[in-house]
Amino acid sequence: MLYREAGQFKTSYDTDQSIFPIRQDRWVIALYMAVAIFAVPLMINDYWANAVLLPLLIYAMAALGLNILVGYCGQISLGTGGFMAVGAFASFKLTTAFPELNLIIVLLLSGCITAAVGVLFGLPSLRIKGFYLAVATLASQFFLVWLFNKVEWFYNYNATGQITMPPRDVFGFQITGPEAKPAITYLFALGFIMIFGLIAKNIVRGRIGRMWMAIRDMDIAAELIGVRPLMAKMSAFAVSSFYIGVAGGLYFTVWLGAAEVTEAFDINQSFLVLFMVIVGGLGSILGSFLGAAFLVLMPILLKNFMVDWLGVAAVTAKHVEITLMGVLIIFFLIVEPHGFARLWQILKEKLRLWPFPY
Amino acid sequence: MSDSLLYFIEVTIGGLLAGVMYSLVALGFVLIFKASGIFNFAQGVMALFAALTLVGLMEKLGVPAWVAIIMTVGVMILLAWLIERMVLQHLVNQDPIILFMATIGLAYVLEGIGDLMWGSDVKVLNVGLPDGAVDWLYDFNIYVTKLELVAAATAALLVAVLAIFFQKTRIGRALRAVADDHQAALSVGISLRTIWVIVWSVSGIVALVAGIMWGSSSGVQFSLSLIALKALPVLILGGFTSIPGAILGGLIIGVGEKWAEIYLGEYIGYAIENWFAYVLALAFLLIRPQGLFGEKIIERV
Amino acid sequence: MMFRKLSMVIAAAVIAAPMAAVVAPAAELTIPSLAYRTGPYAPNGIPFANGYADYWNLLNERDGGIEGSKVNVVECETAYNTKQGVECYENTKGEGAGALVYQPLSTGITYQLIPKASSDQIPVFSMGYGRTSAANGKVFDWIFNFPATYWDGATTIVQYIAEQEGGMDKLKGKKLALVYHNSAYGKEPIRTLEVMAEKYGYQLLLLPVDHPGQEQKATWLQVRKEKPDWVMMWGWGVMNQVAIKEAASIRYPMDHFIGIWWSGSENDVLPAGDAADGYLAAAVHAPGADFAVHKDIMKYLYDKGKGAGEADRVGEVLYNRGLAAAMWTSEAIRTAMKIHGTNEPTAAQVRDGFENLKVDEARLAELGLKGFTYGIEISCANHSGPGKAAIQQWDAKAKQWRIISKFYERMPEITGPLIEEDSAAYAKENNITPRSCN
Amino acid sequence: MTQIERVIGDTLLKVENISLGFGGVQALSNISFDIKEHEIRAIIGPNGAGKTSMLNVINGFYHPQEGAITFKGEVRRTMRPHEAAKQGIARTFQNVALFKGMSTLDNIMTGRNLRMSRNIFWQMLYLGPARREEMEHRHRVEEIIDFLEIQAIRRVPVGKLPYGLQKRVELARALAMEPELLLLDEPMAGMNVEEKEDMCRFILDVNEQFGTTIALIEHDMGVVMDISDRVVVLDYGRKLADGTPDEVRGNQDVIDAYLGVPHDEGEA
Repeated sequence: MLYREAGQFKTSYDTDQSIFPIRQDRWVIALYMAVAIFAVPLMINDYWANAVLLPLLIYAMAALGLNILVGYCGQISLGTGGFMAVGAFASFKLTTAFPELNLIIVLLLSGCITAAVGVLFGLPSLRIKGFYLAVATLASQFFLVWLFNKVEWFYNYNATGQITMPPRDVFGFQITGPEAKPAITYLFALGFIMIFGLIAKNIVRGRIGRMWMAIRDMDIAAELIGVRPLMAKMSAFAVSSFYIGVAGGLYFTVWLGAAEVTEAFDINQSFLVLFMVIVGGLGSILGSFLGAAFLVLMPILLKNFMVDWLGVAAVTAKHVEITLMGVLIIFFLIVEPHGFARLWQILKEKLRLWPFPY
Repeated sequence: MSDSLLYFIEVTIGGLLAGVMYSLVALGFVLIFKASGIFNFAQGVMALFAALTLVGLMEKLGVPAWVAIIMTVGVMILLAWLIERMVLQHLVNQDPIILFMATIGLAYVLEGIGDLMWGSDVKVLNVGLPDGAVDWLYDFNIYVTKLELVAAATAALLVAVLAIFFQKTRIGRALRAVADDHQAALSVGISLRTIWVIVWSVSGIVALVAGIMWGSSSGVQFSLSLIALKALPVLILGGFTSIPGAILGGLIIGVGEKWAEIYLGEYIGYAIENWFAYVLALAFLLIRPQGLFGEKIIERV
Repeated sequence: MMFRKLSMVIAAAVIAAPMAAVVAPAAELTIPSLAYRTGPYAPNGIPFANGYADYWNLLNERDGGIEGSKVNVVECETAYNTKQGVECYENTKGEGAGALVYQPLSTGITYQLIPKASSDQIPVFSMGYGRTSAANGKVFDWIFNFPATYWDGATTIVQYIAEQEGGMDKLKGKKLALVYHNSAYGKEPIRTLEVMAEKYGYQLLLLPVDHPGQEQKATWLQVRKEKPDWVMMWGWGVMNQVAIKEAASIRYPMDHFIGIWWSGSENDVLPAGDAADGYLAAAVHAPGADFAVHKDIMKYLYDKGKGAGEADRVGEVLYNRGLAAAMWTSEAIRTAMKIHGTNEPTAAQVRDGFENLKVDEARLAELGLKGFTYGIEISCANHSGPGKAAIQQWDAKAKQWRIISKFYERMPEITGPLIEEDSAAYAKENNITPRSCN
Repeated sequence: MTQIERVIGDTLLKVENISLGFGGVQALSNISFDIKEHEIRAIIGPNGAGKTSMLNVINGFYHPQEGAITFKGEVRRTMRPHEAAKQGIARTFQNVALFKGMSTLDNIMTGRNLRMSRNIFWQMLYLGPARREEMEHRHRVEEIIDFLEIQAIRRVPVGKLPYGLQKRVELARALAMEPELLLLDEPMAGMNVEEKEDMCRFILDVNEQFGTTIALIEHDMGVVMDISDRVVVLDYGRKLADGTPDEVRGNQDVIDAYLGVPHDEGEA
């Protein structure tokens, strides 16, 4: 009986439209946040930061961005890797050109630059639909990677095209470079993802979010009631790319610290983020997080389990891991095609009725 | 004939033949998409899997190539059946993107199993296909490899066979019916599931052919699965649902990217063919959103 | 149910991570091996990893470890992927008494580890790959890339070419093409080759090939058009095999086609069959399994079924490369033990071992590797050793590589300034003050 | 809601000599008629007569080859659908075109889209103007929800609703735009008698209370004759007749068109 909204009356549309209308939800979320902010930094170490939590947060950010485009606006994109590269190289150029510039500003600017690029590459979506668009977006993926690999200006004319993030600190805390403390980098990334997660939620529950979903569900009808496809699609591309750009920036500056465009932003990156969005749940903010969690944690988990517990040889473990990932993806698609987010909802519905089935 | 012209011809032929190799992969995509509306991302891995199995059988059992090929065909058919059983039948009437996702999962599984079974060493595939430049052409100072000609011939044969299969046989007609609409197919009295098994088998066999061609030229190893990326621009250029589109698209992409690499490369830098293929296809789509031979989309309310 | 799954995942991960740091018995030397036996570059990764593992195991089986300390080789699969490389590094660095040295075996991962390992004070031994300017020990205290760098490789190849042409002065007006993997790795030699082009007046033609490089039609049509006198290759993975095949079928003279040491293994030439006969590649060590140490490996490992790979592949080029890496690393550890008088050196002490490493022909002979490679001596300032390399040739009939030239000396006048420049830039970017070595 | 005294005003929309063809097929040939303010104007005709095409032309989804359309004194031949919407033309569809993934409430809120203006930066924060705007529009939407008696299904994804209700939600979405001209494409198709009665009531109420001008396509002659002020009859893309229900009922061509063989009345 614990999980009920019974007796929680909405006295205004305002409260009715709040993000978590049900009190228990608010408590749970608050609890999670408290743990994430206060507990985790105390127990975190290099392994947890660099191998688990930073990837998790940063991919969640990217998935969030892609979900806005694919899940809310219905435009499939396989250009994520390329757009992350834009964010990464933008932040590299900015921070090396203006060493004094605050890293937060650098990342936000990188996001804006990526948004502009995203809009540019999003233009075809006005004419091309579905998988045709999906494949077409690969053009941006391949072109951008080629560009950053080709034009030496992007990597400051160094010998090989590898970019390395110089140490930077924000408000006296070192964020990037090898000396940065795991707890600090983690909190930095966490701050970004929490703020932008909230912002995303606000956008999708308002007018613009409805515009996107209208285009997604039935573009013709949407246009007939006054939604301009141009505006809707381009804004979706812009916002989505902004998120992906910031994610790309964090990916390079805070997590990897050094990157080579042909390898760190290759096409697998685009697919990986798309998996996260679909497995997590299209058109769901929560889903973006769950999807990222699944695809980041699961392989590490399987690996550690097989190698350290079962003592399987690293290589066999890898092969099995690949196979199992495939099996799990298919399994979850069969169990619930609408992703983890929907499973979570169903669970809540059940909880609401528990212990009485009716 | 002036050298530059001769060279131009050489580049063009080279492009056409490279295009044929892409078409071989694209065909598999088209077959499945046409019959079931599934964008089968696993096509590339299927080619790898088929080639791996073929090599494995030849090495482990020491059987002659043609026997191994027949056995591999059997394996691919079995695979198709399993896929229908374990994946597709649970996902009927789901959004295309969900099925797309499922095929990606499938790609993982096949890759993992392939590695587990046969290991990830590079394997030399030799089913007795000729190799090296064609001599009499080479004397004209035109460079074409025998393997490419074989591939072209095979592709032509494949398309002919498929055409006959689709036009003449009862199953083939049924498949076309499904392509148009599923209800119709059911009314013809063939279960959708049988049809899916068939179409996946067929594209599995196409994947085997592609695997043999690519495998003979570069050895059989993981990278083989990445040829799928070469086929995607062909796919959107030719239209997801058109077999002639896949062939013609392949030729256009092949020639286009080779011309770009050699004549444009000098000015904007080399290694552009990868993205150029996509840009070419994209530019084309902007003019014809449904691809070369794709069905026209008529919007109604 | 979703929630339970997720929490399970997290919970398990919580347990798994500490588990990763398996507690090892004392007097054990932890040597992580960042191998890749999967993914697009597996064919190259496997033999190297086998050679690396076999040599360590041999030390354990035959000598009971190094000076009595058993070696614990922790293999971690990176699939040649930087992100997994980072995971492997973080996962293994705390292993046992702490990882002693890393062999990243990937340019990308090396660049990752340069700052990380430096701050964790763990030496990185990127043997003949990674960041060339790490040769400057003043800036890169913790990074070692002996016996030779890519830039030495480039000078070696050009020297060989000059020799065939009849002297450095004969290079003038010649046309040299570089077919390279379009990535940081492939770009490495370009500057060196450009500087030399300036100096010796040959013409340089750059032909990038994108990953993975299965389809190089355009590249080789270029070669047909430009008709370069020599073709050099910085390739990796399937790219090598396809390039050699293509070169063969356009009937480019194989003995004018020279790869770097990562483009000269059995995997690369076998698919091309007889056509590959005569293909050349740079080498820092001899191929083949007829050294004393290989006999021991057979005796102590493969005959007992403890070999890492298949017996018939022992002695392949990349296998021997892994073996060489392990050999030099073990010698560095030995040196560290001598210097600090302990049989459980720390990573920092192993670094000292590297900086005072001296393996001359005599020592090689003792190790059962007489004539396997040349003697090296590492110092605080010079982390890249003597930088010598030879040229080896493929004999398709006998299916084996043969070294056909002397070991060419490096050309400091060419590479020195470049190394200074690049390492200085790195030092400036990451505000490192170069230490003084004396 | 303010009660508007319902008096037929002067011409709101005028279509003149509209011709529309797809390839060989001539969907509309030389059609002219007008719609006056506050009236309920029915467009009838057998299937394939070009009724829906007519609506599509009016709200800019199809672009006629010839002819002119005058709306609120403005003459034009073609415009983009969203421009038509901006000018105050709303529309429902023959086979429901709702946003299946969204809840009833969101569907109707989408109808307010044109009247909402707060930019994305306010929305990111979801406070200040954006929030206030959201609230006041929510109020209007709730009024419409009450008006159409669909309070119960506010939060239900419309995909899950029965057909009749979907039609009602679609009407709600159109009303949310507060249009001057409301185009209804077979609002009662596939409904049972009670649902039809409800829908008729709603249409009349809309027309009276909001003073909205309505043009509707309907097959059910009874309904048409009851509620519409004037009727225009199309057949094979031509105009057969135009006038009050009684005039039309008496028109010989119309009788032929309906009783004449190829098509028969009532089929939806």
